[in-house]
Amino acid sequence: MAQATDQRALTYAQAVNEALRQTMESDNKVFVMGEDIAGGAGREDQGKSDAWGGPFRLTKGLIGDFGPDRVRDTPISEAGFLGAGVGAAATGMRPVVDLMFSGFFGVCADQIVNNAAKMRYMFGGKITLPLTIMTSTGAGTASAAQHSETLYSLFAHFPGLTCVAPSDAYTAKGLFISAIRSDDPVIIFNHKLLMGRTAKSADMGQGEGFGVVVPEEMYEVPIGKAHIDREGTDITLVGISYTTIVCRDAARELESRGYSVEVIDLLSVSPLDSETILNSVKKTRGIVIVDEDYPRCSVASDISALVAEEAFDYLDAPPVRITSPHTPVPYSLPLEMLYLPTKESVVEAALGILE
Amino acid sequence: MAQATDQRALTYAQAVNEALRQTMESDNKVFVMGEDIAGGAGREDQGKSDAWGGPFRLTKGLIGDFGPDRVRDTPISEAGFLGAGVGAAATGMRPVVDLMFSGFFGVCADQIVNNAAKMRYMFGGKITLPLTIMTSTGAGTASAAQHSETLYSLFAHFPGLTCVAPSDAYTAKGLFISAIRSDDPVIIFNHKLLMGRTAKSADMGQGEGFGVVVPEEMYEVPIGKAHIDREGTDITLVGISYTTIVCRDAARELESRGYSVEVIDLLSVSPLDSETILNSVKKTRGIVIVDEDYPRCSVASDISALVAEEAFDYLDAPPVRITSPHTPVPYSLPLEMLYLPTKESVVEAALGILE
Amino acid sequence: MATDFIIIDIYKEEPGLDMQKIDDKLLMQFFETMVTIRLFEEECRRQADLGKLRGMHSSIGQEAVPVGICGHLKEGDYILGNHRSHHHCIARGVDINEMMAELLGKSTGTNRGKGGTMHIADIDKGMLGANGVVGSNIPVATGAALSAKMRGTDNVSVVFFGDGASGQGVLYESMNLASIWKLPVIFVCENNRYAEATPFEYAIAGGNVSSRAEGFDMPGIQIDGQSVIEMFLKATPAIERARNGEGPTLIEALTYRYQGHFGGENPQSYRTKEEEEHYKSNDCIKQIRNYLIEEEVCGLDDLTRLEEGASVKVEQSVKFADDSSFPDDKALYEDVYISNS
Amino acid sequence: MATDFIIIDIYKEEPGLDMQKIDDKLLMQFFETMVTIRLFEEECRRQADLGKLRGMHSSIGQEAVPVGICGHLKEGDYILGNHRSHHHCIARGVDINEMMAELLGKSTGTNRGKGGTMHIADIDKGMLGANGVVGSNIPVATGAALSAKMRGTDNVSVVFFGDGASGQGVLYESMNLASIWKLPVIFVCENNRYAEATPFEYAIAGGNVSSRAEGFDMPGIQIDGQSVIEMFLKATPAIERARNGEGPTLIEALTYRYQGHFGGENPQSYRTKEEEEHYKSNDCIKQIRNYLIEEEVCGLDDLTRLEEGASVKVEQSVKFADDSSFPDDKALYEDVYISNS
Ligand SMILES: Cc1ncc(C[n+]2csc(CCOP(=O)(O)OP(=O)(O)O)c2C)c(N)n1
Ligand SMILES: Cc1ncc(C[n+]2csc(CCOP(=O)(O)OP(=O)(O)O)c2C)c(N)n1
Ligand SMILES: [Mg+2]
Ligand SMILES: [Mg+2]
Repeated sequence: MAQATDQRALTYAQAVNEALRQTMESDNKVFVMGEDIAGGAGREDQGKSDAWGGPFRLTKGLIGDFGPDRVRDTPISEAGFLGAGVGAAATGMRPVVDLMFSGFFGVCADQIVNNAAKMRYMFGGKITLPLTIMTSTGAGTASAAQHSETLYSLFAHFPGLTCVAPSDAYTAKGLFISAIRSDDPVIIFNHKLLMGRTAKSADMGQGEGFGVVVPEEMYEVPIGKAHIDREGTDITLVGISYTTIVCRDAARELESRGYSVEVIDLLSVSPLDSETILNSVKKTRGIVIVDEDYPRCSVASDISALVAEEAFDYLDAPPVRITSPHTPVPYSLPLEMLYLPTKESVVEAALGILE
Repeated sequence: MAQATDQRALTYAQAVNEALRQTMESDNKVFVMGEDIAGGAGREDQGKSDAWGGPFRLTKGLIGDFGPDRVRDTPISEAGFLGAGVGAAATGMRPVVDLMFSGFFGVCADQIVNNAAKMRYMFGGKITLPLTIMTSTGAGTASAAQHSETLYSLFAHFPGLTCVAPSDAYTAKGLFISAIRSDDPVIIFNHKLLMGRTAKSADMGQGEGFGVVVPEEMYEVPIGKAHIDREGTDITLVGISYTTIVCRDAARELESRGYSVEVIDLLSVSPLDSETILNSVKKTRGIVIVDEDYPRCSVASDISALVAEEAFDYLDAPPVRITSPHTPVPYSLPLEMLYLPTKESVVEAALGILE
Repeated sequence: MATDFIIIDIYKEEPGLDMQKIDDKLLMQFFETMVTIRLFEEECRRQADLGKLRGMHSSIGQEAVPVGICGHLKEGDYILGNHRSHHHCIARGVDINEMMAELLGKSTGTNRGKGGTMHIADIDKGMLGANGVVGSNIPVATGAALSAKMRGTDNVSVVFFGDGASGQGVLYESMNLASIWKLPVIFVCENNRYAEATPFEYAIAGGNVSSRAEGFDMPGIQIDGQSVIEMFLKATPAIERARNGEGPTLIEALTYRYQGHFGGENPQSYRTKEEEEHYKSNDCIKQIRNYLIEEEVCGLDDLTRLEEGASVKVEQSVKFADDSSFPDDKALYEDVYISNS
Repeated sequence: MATDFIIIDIYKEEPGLDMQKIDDKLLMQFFETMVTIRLFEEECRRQADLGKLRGMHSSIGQEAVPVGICGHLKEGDYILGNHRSHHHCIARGVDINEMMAELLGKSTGTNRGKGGTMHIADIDKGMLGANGVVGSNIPVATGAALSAKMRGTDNVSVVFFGDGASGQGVLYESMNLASIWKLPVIFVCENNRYAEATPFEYAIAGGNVSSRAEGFDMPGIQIDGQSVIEMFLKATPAIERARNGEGPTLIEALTYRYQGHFGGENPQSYRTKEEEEHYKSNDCIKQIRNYLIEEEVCGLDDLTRLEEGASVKVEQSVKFADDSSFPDDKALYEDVYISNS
């Protein structure tokens, strides 16, 4: 892993912005498109040289340097412009396309799963598809059932799609750069609650994460590799995106009770880094998988099944999944809080295994 | 379970047809719509009183009795007409809507997952949504990557959707009737290779299935319940839709080698009948899950994880999943054959556990 | 600043507005409802500032559109809304106590607190739900119209969506379906010039939505959405057409949103103050207020009475919501899987 | 029987077809390509009857459409097809040996046997892939046009889809995008009167696709798709417009499919024999054949030579395919996950 080289405390959003800027500078085939990506900037009739810069401000300011051609506002036509991303990627460009919330996949899934995911295979390998899709996920913002989903499990179901979920500013920048450089379609899931956090705030203890600061130079975080966020010997906690923070919090609590906890930050939902997970479990002999996605047919199930099948004889207790319940995301604050996986539930599950 | 009352050897498609006819007769709120559901019949300019009756002829002849209003051809606008199904279901009708191949979900997923699945929850329960969606699944017909998918795992990921996968003519009729009578949205997955089979041909041995014949009267196969297709004590095989046949074949082979095999025909992918699965595994102490859907984030993973987590101490060996590989469906015959789960692979996996 | 809207009106040849068709009581009701919407939305903003309401899309400025349209509706008719839908709900008669309770996440809310601002629904009142996915409500409305037709009623369904939603293909799928099946649905596009930060002139080829109707064999009409009287009267043929079984109409209502897209977002990052002032000077409530006075439909005291009444009701809605409890924990697991729970 | 097509032609005011713009060699090439397509499709049917080819959508009857259009294309231009795409591929110059091998699932196929009839692609030849999901290819074509524009070329992209695909919203999303961005894409709707068993008059509000273009601020034109000469000449303004950076055009080519929708399906379950004969009597190959003879572009012997040449090539394609091997088992796992395999 690249090492931190300075003390810049970028937010996740700023780190993504930097990754986009640097990849666009270094490769003129890279461009970004989506709704409000420029956000009304760069058009003469409006006279605004900068505007939204994306719904989460990930593309803020880019239009000034790269112009409206490469920082391209789209109408609200996800199928149309994701399909256009596929066509552009198949013919020499490297588009980064924004799907504002993962819950909107349903209007454009065909372009993602039937074209982006399958073209290379269907065409016998005679094509590459360097398409990056970025989308936002997660509950906790009073956005209710349609705007709070996680859904990487859904995409991971499909062969041909690479799915990554950064957990902080450091991994965001590195995974964006890896994704844009990949010749496969990659979907990057940005958790809404992470985007405003600095690398520093993402890391609150000793030796946690590898992202205390974000290096200015370009670096890759490798796709398909999980990161051992904290080493331990008594139990393994697996976090994905925001739940890595939940796992860290739980780890701290468990450590205060005298346990040695290993936290795995999954980073890649597909391909899955089975090796890192299995090695960890073979050492700790117990695992809690913490996932905000719906529980059925999910990556949490995959990991639980993987561990059960491949490390059966090493386990002292069955694997445990801590996920959202099998319900849509509710609006009301107390219900939404109840909906999310918490440190408490992770600690409880871990103690159930440890004791 | 209802008992067979006569010796009618209907095909799966005929059984579905009968279920539709009977529900339409008994409830005038039921209607069917989809592409080529009437198939050009019933329109004066064509002068054809009967025509396609659906791509798989499931609605053949219905237009003669119920007219074009209730057997309704649609343009190729899945989002438009599935959404219309949602609106009709929310306002007093009981539509049955055809999504020709499950692989087309991507053009209309929003209507299914954001409206059908969530409306009741989002609206605080002040609505019911008696919408039935039928779709076809499965490889084995040279239809390549976009027309051969299974995908019930994808829908089962979403809370609020009921997903059922009949395995023969008997369960097809009963599940259709249950689905249409349900006040929840239900998706029925019809495997392409099953639709031409008779109840009899689906059952080739002693006491297999409960569907040796299809009763003429209306009956329900309960949603949310798996069926013990064959009782046994040494190992559990779980089949879903067509793979139930694969499991039966494997069971016969294993029995010829002296093992007592329990076959579970899952029938409901969501909700999952955990109880039946767990009880079986607690008895047999071993399980092979056989599924044609993609392996990642799938119902096969769910079952493996369920068993590992809830029946850990009963297992003599880790659960095994036999699924399609994590690749799109290839076209070429030898590759497609290699793609599908086979009796041989199930037998081998079972022997791995048993021996 | 952006150029003003150019109105395309397929009914132009017809004589001017026939004020006979709209009685004084209705006009005063329109005023009252529009004021209620405005005050409700302003109150929501306050509740948000207090941290009790976690964000919403304000409909201030667009009150006239649904109020004019809903003036035609009767029992059994349905409307559907989008992410910006408080004005639709109030125009259709949804109880503002229950709406405020919903926004504050209370168990007495329209949706028992489970839907919130983007999903307010009240089936009994004919509000078939707001919807957070742009365009997603459109085919559902088409289905409600199909249902009305199949059930043998003369009910109609009305779907409100923004200029931005014209980017979604499902609009055209639905227009086509409604047209070939002659369904009683009215597609109402509220063109408020922006979809988030994106101006409609940039995103919509040809610069208007209404003229797309013709290619789908149905009337398409633009109406000045700042005039509730125009909204009501010019929508008449569309409603009649639908009730008579002659099929759908596409209405593009030209309007303006005063606030930012969402919550406290500042719209001046993408539009000019000058433009905002231009539209605000033509405010829909001001217009109807002036009309009522100038045409002596009623007196100033009547208006004051209506305004004060609205204000009291809005205040009460907060009290109602405040006095209500949050849902029980078990509500999290309810309202999903009827058949199998 | 169904009424005949009524042609809408926005270029009608222009003078008649200018035969100067199409030279004799090109006409003879058109003939040769169309005959090749016809023979190839007939051969496919035989291969299916032999059980070697497991089903396909035949393009017989529709040969003139892509042949006329592709007459304008040059290197770097892309076409995209749909489920019924053999004629598109051959018109664009994809090798029929590799096509037949693909159809028979052989490793020498265009797609190494992994795609089959609905997914034939040959990027190097400018065929960016057939696509089995109706309408799904349309935005991809828009993206290829965007790419051509961003890369600073004057290349165009052409997407072929059926009348049925006009039901898919993504067509209108793509038309809108292409229009606001002035992309060099030509949307070619092959209206062959049916989508599976459903007649276009039933499914398409207004009865035609081309007039929907106007609402999206682009030209829409109908062309007699049974005449390769008309297809070629009347498509000229669309291609020029695209190459000049002026934006997209929608072309509706009026044609007819002779066979059933798929495999051996009998179309007379939903259409009349009379109608079939009407169209077959106006066969596109017959037409160009007669023209070449009547206008003395060439002699009968030339035509015979071309026909025989095509026939031999089609025969050879079967031999090539037969002589090729099926893919290795490991091919199942290849061509997915470059970065991580
Ligand atoms: C399918 C989809 N894409 C994007 C969004 C995010 N989004 C919410 S509102 C909005 C703008 C909608 O504009 P318009 O339809 O004009 O309605 P307005 O907000 O102006 O009332 C966008 C892009 C969404 N909710 N759904
Ligand atoms: C999204 C989608 N819906 C349905 C189908 C099934 N289907 C395949 S071809 C076809 C008819 C297409 O008609 P048209 O576009 O007119 O093309 P044609 O077959 O006439 O060439 C249908 C419905 C599909 N492939 N994709
Ligand atoms: Mg708007
Ligand atoms: Mg057709």
